[in-house]
Amino acid sequence: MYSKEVMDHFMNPRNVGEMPDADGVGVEGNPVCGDVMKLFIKVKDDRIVDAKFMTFGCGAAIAVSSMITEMVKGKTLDEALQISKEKVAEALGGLPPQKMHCSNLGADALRKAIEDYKNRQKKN
Amino acid sequence: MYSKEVMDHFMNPRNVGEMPDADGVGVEGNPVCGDVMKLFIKVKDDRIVDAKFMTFGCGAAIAVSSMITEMVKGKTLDEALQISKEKVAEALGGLPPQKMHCSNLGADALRKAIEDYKNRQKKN
Amino acid sequence: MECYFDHVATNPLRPEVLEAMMPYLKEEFGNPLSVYPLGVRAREAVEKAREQVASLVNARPSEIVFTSSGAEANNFALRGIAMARQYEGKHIIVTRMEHHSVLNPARFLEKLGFAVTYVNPDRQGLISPDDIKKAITDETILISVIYASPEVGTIEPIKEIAQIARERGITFHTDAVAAVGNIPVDVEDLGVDLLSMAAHQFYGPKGAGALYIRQGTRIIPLIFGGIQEGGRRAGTENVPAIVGMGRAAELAKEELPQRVEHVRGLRDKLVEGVMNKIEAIHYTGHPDRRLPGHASFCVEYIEGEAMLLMLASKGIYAASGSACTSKALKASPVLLSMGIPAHIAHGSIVFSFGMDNTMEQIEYTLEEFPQVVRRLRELSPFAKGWEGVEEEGRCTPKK
Amino acid sequence: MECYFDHVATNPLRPEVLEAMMPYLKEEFGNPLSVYPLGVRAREAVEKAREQVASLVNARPSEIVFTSSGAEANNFALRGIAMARQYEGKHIIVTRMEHHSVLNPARFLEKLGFAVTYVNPDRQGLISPDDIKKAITDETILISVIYASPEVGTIEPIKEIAQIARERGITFHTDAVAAVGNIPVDVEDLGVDLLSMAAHQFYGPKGAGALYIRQGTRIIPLIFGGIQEGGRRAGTENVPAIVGMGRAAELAKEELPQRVEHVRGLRDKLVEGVMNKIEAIHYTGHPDRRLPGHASFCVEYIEGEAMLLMLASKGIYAASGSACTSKALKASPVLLSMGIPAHIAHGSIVFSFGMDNTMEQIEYTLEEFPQVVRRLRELSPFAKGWEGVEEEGRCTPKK
Ligand SMILES: Cc1ncc(COP(=O)(O)O)c(C=O)c1O
Ligand SMILES: Cc1ncc(COP(=O)(O)O)c(C=O)c1O
Repeated sequence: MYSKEVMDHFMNPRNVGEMPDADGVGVEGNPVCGDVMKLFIKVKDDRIVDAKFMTFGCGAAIAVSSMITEMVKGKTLDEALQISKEKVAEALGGLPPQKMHCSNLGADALRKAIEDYKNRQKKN
Repeated sequence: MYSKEVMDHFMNPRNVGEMPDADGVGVEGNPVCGDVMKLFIKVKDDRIVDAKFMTFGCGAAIAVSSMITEMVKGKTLDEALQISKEKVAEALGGLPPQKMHCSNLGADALRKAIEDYKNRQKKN
Repeated sequence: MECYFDHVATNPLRPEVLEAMMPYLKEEFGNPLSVYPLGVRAREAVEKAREQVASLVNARPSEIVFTSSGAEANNFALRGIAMARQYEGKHIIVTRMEHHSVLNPARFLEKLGFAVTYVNPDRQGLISPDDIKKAITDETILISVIYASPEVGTIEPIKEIAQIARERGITFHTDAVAAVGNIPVDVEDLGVDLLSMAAHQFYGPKGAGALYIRQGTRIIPLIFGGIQEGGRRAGTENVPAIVGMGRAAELAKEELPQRVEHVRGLRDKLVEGVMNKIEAIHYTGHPDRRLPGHASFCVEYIEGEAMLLMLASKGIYAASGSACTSKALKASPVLLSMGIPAHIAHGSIVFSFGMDNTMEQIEYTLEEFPQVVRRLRELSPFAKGWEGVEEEGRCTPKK
Repeated sequence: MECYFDHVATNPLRPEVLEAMMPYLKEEFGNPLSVYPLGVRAREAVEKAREQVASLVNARPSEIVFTSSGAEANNFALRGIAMARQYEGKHIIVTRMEHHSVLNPARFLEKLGFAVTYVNPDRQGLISPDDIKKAITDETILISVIYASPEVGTIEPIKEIAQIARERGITFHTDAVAAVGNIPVDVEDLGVDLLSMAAHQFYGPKGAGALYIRQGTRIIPLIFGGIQEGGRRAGTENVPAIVGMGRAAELAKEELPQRVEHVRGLRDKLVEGVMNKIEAIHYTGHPDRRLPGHASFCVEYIEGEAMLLMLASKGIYAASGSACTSKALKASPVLLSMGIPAHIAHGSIVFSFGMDNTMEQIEYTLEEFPQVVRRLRELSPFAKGWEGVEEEGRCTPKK
């Protein structure tokens, strides 16, 4: 069902954990629906230098979270905003059709985290 | 499906043939329905001394015809009239339910042959 | 000598097919819905089989829904389309050549308020596209025509009728159970919307059939429940049987030309011999437009079941459409609808050939069959003719 | 270590069962309708299997109709009784514990104009006979209640409910697919009118199910056609699968007490260990009135499919009613109807045991499962509690 990449990111997820000093946090999903992704980013000079996640969800949701934290690291915010659900799925060697929404969740959490970062910047 | 006795009487039918000098002939059935039995009897002193048949029909119809010609031989007319469809079926070691009508056909042809004999007697 | 000449009834499993099934009867017993590898492998096996079956009839895999039999596929097609299109109209056209598993759902739909037209064949079992056209009304939503008759072998003009249906926006189904795997069948070339098949008709297992459903055709399920078969047919998949159907389809596709040639040779030899050696016999169905391995006759003055039994005692296994071989005790409605009188229809006998048959078996049969006919005619009160038979006689119910 | 703990999904074939099937997959390939010996032997094999299946549930052989699956049996029961009794009334009662293959035919019948009442279970999955009684109207023609739940194991008070139905002249059906072969089931003692079963639930083959239909119960077929199964279910019989179901039924009858004892021992050990070793976990279903080989839990803060995958990587194969394991992406309606909040229902996991399982497998699982839970909780944003979760939150459709 799942590709090798999905299983690898699920079994050995990268960048797990809270990030107390995050510059931006995005939460997407709803536990009533079965998936919640919490994405933390650290930003320096408009570039994401670190990312972490905590996820409640299925294997695909966890793999997507892990993959997207890897993908964003080192990217500028603008580059990161280009990451679509298709790109995440592609990086994972594909997802079963009914699991595509999981990669959307990942992309949305990332967008929220960047937004959060930008909002915080404005306030300062 | 069929008992050994049925198959024996079907494969080696007894008393097959026309009987030009029959004392009574009974025909039962209709070729449109798939069975016709023609039963010939020879009668002496109110006793059936010989019987023959010609049958158009299935294996059961042929076996029933053969069996009933065997059963009547040596019987008085009154005894022969006691032969019911159940007795024919029983003598054949049983018949599948949907084939029971075949033994009815046999009993009816016999009754008609006896009636024919009696009618001829009356006329003489 | 043993001669199995009843390939329209069912076929032996090909050893290659059983071999493909065996893992799924043993260690690969997973449920295709399960997420762990045992289930995933079962799912993959089912999807591979779907591709193989699709390929046999030139369909897309997503257009194949597995069923448990040809009869289920036919019921699914008729009831499913009737339910899906009932608000557009309530008229259905079928033919009198159909199998019970088309006719009886049609009768059931009549009880639900649908009108059904039953189109008659000609004397050779052919349905005329013109007669179909004439039967169409503004209410017609579905036409179902059998592809090839298991009783008389006739192959119907499906492509022409599908064309007529398509022009009028009517869904077209064909029961191709007796055809698929035995002659080339191509859903794209035919232009049909639905097509039924059964694995046991082409050396696949019993318990596996399929309905081809052209993409975009709306249909209501016959078996509701889980999400198997894309929500169109519920129930835990019969994985071994489905895998077997796939392998059997693959073999059929590879071997089709040889199969056709082999059984046609046997059939032609039998027909020639039988027609020469036996008097008062009719070759039923169409002489050319027919299944290549199919020879059907009506033998006058004797009855079919008796022939079957006596042939069986010689090791020759055939079929008949006589009343006595049907539990309903009625002569084959197909033969009657072709205009064959009932008393002659009772002498029906059908030989159908397969890959396991040989020319020696045909020669043996050409020795034995005429003797069987002779022996039964010796018992028959009609051996000299049908004297006193009114063709229109009616049968009183027999109890 | 490999541990197959998903016996509610499907079961391996017993070697004895496969052995009984083999002749019918090879030389005994006849069609049971054929009159020659090959066909007669197939017919006899089917009738023997019918006796074996009847005996397992204390029915008469003539009361058993073979189907292709449990789902088909359920559809046949619901649609067949609804069609047969529609002129007496158009109200049907089912429960929210039912399998999709009962619920979805019920929904279809709603579209045809029937009214359906869905009775809720209590927190332990039990249906109250009183609630059924209250749902009855003068229009009620059919009540269908699942015998035992594959999701939470709860065994329903079928006998009491059947009694209520009988007193009111209402036909009563039970879906006993998860029960037959796993616990004693006796149609006479229960007093049910119809009962569904599936062979693959008791080490028989996929592709064989049966519907028990009490003598005298009028029902309309689901699959119309020929005279197979006494005219109640058409289609060439899946002889090997039916023979396998018969043999599996025979074995089940012989071994039932040992089977129950074996799986109950395993189950009790697992439940005790799991409840001791894992925090924030709920044992779902009824603690006592449940299938002996069935243990179901909701593990808080993590999701079922993720558990399944991680367990599968350890060779442990289980099931879940979480949204992510269903293609519909909805949490199990059964768990929700029992009053379990959706976010907790997503942590559903079900272990179901069979004869192939051992105490060593349980011990292994008691090592591995708590670690899986721990690892997933390390990833979970809720590991410290469900902060901010509104129980009544609604899921927006996910595309
Ligand atoms: C209670 C219940 N009913 C019905 C079914 C459907 O049976 P099948 O999968 O044989 O169609 C199942 C499936 O396991 C079941 O557990
Ligand atoms: C033309 C035709 N349709 C339908 C069927 C029914 O198929 P099955 O026996 O697989 O249910 C048959 C049976 O052989 C058939 O010949």
